[in-house]
Amino acid sequence: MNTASLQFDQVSKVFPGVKALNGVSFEARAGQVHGLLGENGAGKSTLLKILGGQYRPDGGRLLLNGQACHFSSASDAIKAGIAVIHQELQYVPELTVAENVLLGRLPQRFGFVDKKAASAMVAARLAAIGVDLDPDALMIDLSIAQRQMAEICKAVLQDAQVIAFDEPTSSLSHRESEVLFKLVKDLRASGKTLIYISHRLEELYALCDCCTIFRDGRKVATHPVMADVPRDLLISDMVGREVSDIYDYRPRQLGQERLQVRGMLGEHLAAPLDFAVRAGEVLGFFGLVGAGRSELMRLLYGADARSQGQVLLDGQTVSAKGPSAAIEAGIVLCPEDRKEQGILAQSSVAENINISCRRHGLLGGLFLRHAREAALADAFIKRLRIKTPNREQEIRLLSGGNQQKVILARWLAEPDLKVLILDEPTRGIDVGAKNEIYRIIHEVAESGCCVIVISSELPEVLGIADRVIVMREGRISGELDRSAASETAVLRMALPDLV
Amino acid sequence: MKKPLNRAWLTEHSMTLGYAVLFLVLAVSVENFFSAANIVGLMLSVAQIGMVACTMMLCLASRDFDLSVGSTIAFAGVLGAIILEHTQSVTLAVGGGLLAGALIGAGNGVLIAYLKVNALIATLATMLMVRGLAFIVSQGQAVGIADEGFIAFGDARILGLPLPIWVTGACFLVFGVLLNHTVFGRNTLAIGGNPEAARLAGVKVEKLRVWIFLLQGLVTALAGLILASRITSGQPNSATGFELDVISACVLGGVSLQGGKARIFGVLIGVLIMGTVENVMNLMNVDAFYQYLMRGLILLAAVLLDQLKARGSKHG
Amino acid sequence: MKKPLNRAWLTEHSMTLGYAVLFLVLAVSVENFFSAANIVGLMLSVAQIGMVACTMMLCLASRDFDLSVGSTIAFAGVLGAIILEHTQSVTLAVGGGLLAGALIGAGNGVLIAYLKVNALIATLATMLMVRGLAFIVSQGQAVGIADEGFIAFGDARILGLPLPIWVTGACFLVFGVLLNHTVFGRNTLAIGGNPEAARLAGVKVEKLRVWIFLLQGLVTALAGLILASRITSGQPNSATGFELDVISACVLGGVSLQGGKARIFGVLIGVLIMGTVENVMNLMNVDAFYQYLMRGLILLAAVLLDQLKARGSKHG
Amino acid sequence: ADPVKIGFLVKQAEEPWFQDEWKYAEQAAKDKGFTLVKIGIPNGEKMMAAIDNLAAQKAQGFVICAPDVKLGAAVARAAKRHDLKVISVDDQLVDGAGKPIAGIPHMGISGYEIGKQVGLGLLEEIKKRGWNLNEVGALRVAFDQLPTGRERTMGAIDALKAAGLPAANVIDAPQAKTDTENAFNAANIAFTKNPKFKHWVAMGMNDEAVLGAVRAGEGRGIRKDELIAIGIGGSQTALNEFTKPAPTAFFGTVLISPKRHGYETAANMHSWITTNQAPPAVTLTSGTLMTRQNQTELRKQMGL
Ligand SMILES: Nc1ncnc2c1ncn2[C@@H]1O[C@H](COP(=O)(O)OP(=O)(O)OP(=O)(O)O)[C@@H](O)[C@H]1O
Ligand SMILES: Nc1ncnc2c1ncn2[C@@H]1O[C@H](COP(=O)(O)OP(=O)(O)OP(=O)(O)O)[C@@H](O)[C@H]1O
Ligand SMILES: O[C@@H]1[C@@H](O)[C@@H](O)CO[C@H]1O
Ligand SMILES: [Mg+2]
Ligand SMILES: [Mg+2]
Repeated sequence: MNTASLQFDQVSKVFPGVKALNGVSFEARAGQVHGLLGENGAGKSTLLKILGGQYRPDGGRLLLNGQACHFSSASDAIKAGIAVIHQELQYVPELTVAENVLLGRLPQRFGFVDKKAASAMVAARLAAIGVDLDPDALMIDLSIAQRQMAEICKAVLQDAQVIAFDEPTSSLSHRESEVLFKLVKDLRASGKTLIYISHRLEELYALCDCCTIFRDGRKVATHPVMADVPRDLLISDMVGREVSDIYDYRPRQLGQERLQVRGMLGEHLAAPLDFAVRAGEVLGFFGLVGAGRSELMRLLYGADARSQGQVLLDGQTVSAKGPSAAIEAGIVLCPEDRKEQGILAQSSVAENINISCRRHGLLGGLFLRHAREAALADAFIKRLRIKTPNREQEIRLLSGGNQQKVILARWLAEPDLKVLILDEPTRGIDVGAKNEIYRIIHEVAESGCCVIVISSELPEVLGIADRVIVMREGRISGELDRSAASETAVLRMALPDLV
Repeated sequence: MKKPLNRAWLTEHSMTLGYAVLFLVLAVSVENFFSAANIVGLMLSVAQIGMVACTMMLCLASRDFDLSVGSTIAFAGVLGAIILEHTQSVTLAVGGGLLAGALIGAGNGVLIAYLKVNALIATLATMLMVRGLAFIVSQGQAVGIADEGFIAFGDARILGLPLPIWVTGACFLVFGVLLNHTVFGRNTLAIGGNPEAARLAGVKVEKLRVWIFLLQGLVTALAGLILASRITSGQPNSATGFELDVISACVLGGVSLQGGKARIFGVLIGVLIMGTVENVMNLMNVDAFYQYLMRGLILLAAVLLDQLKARGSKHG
Repeated sequence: MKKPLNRAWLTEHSMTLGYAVLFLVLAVSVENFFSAANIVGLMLSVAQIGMVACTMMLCLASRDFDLSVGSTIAFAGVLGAIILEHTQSVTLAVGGGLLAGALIGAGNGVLIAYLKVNALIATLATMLMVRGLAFIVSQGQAVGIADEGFIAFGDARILGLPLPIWVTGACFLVFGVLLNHTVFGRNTLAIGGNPEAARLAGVKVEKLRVWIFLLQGLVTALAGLILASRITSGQPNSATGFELDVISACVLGGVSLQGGKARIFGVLIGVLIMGTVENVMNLMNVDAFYQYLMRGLILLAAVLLDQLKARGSKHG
Repeated sequence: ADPVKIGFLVKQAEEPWFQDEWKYAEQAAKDKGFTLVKIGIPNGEKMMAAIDNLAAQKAQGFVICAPDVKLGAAVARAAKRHDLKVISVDDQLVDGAGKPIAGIPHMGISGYEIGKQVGLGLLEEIKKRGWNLNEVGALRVAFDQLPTGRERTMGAIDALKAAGLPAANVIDAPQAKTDTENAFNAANIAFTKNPKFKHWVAMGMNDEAVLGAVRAGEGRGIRKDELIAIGIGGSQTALNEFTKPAPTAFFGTVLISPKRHGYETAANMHSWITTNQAPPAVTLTSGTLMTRQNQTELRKQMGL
């Protein structure tokens, strides 16, 4: 058996104001899946970026099969047999799937790219791992999940000894996740060294042989046998406190119907849709990838043009003129694609929080109140436990989960919040933070707002929603009250009819 | 906490410090450089670029681009001069010029924001059309200005400084406040950083863009009128290549062409560097051909300095 | 599967179709337009722009920008002429000109790729410096070319078409193949589309960039030499403003300034549109002042058409 | 007294003509012992900056060829404010109404007159060849965006018309920029459009423009026997054509002397400053037709 192994020895990395990694040591063995866990901002991705040659460590070293290696670029790491699937997908939108997968090593014939061979090669590999994707499709035309699968295929095709996955399932649906799990298991069987980061504990238990837990840039513990670690220990290692019921659901008194959506129809919906939300209600939306949940919410929010439909809030028609009108009426949306639609990447945390709500507190109706904005930002950083050196940090430098919290803060700062729509709010978020977000969701609901949560994680929907609407292929395929909503009931509504 | 702040401060203001050092060196080494007359002359020489750089900064910050400013300067000047010739009314002349500028700007804005035309092509088209208009309305001839009131506009002095310098100063002040202390400015940066995210956060992206271009047109027209008054004529072929000068000054001042980044102080420094280089070369009687070489070298030196420092701070 | 393909095809080639229609309309309505002499003249008039547009396309596709091409044309022409004057060797003259172009390009590339200088500023600086050099080496005077061999370079005809047109055609062919069928081309698109992704996939981003600029310099120098041979002299002040023409042609042809998008066929159409518009206006005796207006309008019309169609296909 | 410092401001420093003017002004500076400050002023804005700059350098006066003659009033005002003496060279400065500005002595040429000389030169050669004016197309490579460019070419056209050239035979070829390539393209189209003419004459605002017409003609088989082209300036561009082994259609150029303009204006300014003796209000120099035959002799005569 292959004994290749990867050792991290006292690895440290410092960013201005942040000690992202602080003397981390552990070893990942061949033929094993080594799980990495930790809160948002604990330093997991930073470690993988060092592994992938993207960053150089400020201290410590990497040993591959006992040999110290120093990567000065990504290509060095690739040459050494390391493949990393990064948390932020790294693809070229205007190139095809095949070209993306083979980027950096396109097959050539007589000096020309052999496109046929490339397509065939990628098609074969995609088929082998069970992914249904056209290798000649442009990346930009794919869904996020499909892009993710292409990225995974890219790493696998590198024929690396070490493959590291950074939250690969965060944007995958159930079915694609299954494909991935099988792939990971096959790779393990073939003796590869695998590193796997995820915030989903079930996944980690199902896949990993052992795990290492991070907190604040330090290693807290390495557990050699994953199956032996009790769940509560994992969570408390990670979060540094006990979390009993992460969904934290408490029954609430529901009020009148506040939000009514009537005959909503847009480009990607199959039929006009109606639904309503009561004051204080948390309404969950479940569906498979592409079911049309995001589209429905974007139409409601005025982000996309509707072909018909109406939104009533407290009996008043809400203008469809665009997000600004919706916000003015008290409807806000946290979009699903954080990087493209959510964050203002180069702006500070404070700026990202204040961008919308600041219009309420202008000096003389014109000038910004800097002190007030700063105080507000600080308050939210504290309340949501956003991990950032200070409020002036550019948001793109925060870890993914913390970025999500900032976007949430942006909307919680709205003084007149009536409807809070969250599209995949806990994607890429650690257990502790998830718990905090659920708490906030309940808080908001308790104050009499409507909360709509779209999620592709079934347990989450079932755990927090008072009522679940299920969508399928651009239609509402069913609706269940909390009491009636079981996994099977919901899935039956979400899956295409089995003919 | 103290140390990194100092370094950040240094990084932030390195260009300013660099310019201050340059200025000192020139003051002691170049004859006649550090005299009231020369400094006033220097400032006057960048007055037009300075004004327009203020709005160009907004435009670049919102990830747009405006090539039409040179033509607008010419057109506003010519138009003002013609109106003045016909009506003898300074108010009408200035009003007409400004209105024309605002319309041109708004036109650019509508093309880019609503009709989604690429900013480079849209403003290139307006650049050509407006230049054509300037030639057409003037029949290709400079239009003389005789009105003393209008000429005073570019000539009068307040506290020893010519009016155009005051106007430029006011522009820097107003647009600095606009950028840093108003929703307008912040939203401008937001749409430059990520237009889609800004829109979802409630920014009226299209409307804002039109306003930015409208302001740009307005300020450019003002610069054109002031130029016309300074040179006592509206010249249809003036200010060619002006757009590149303005954009360079902005980029030199740290405004990113990728949008989302702008500092009014940086732009001021960028403008001053451009003016100083030219001024000094003329003071030192540098041969015209070598001036090209020198200007190129100094541009490079300035950005390389900035670059080195940025890297230093990254690794340090 | 059939229908969307057709529509996609239509979208893809709308510009070409548009140009074909324009061409037909002009052929029947404008006297002298559709004559061998005129078509050859038209093609000759865009030969230089066409050559350089091929490499500019690569440059823009990789999310860069090159303002120095106009100066390089002038410098290569002047240098070639001077070498020829001194050595009487066509080989040395052409070799020297090309070498200079390649060096200028590589210099740009190093500045941008390794020293991380903003492309606008870097190439603006080279534009100034190279123009200065052109003036300096020629002392501001046109350098005459008497060598028949060298002149033939721009004058000789093969199958009735002047050599420069063949060269331009060859450039389109070579760079079309390069873009679409080689690793070089695909990687160029990749670094323009997402430099970080390309780097992580092991593409040598810096090296590639230098090569792109080097090629750009080389082809530009070739264009400069051909121009010099056509006008039988190296003129230091030729091709001013050339860079904007080239970039416009590319953008008109659908090359994105945001990088990652380029189609050689689009560029060809962009170049032809620019040439045709100018040609027809002169054929139709459009007044010089109105030509500005028309050029602007037609640019706008072209992109608006493209825009409308893009939208139509999105909603349809 | 302060050392004498004189500015010499020209609109197009890149043009060979102005390089020559500067060269001869430099000679005057050496001969008379003053400092010469040379600044290029491509537009009104740069012109104002340059005058301010001169004042800051404590110059006492300057010679100027402004980017536009209508900048006269602005020049006069700026000079007065800084107490500088002014002489205009090449192009005479006028006020807003188009009247020459009193108090600014001038030495130069009249664009229109120079153009006329081009026309007369063409006519003489036409007569020599025995062409019928009705069969002659007059190609005007036009850059009307520049008023002096228009004046010059119109001067030539008017001379031809006065001699009987039908107005319909005047063919405009508007160049988009002032370089040879653009002239080439414009002329090429003009030739295409008008196959009916047996003979051609060509003129333009400078030698570079006319050269474009000559090359375009060659490309279409219209060579020196069917085309007479006369440029303006007598620059290296023209001389290059004359030194070619075989004559081309580039028949001649109206040579104007940068030497007189450069040297004399600078010297005049010097004596104005030192002896307070103002030069004559207007001195007009004339151009001379330079051809392949008389080039050496003529240039020697002019001290070039
Ligand atoms: N380029 C950078 N500059 C400054 N700080 C950074 C940079 N990259 C990461 N950080 C900071 O380093 C810390 C570790 O980040 P990292 O992305 O490794 O966390 P993570 O464990 O992957 O979190 P998540 O689960 O949210 O993805 C965070 O505080 C983050 O804000
Ligand atoms: N910009 C777009 N261009 C083309 N098709 C789109 C676009 N946006 C959405 N769609 C399509 O519209 C349908 C609905 O997508 P939507 O994103 O609303 O689904 P969803 O239920 O939110 O699923 P997901 O988990 O993918 O977010 C899908 O078939 C999707 O492919
Ligand atoms: O611009 C011209 C210059 O070219 C020379 O001919 C002298 O006169 C000037 O007006
Ligand atoms: Mg991470
Ligand atoms: Mg969705």
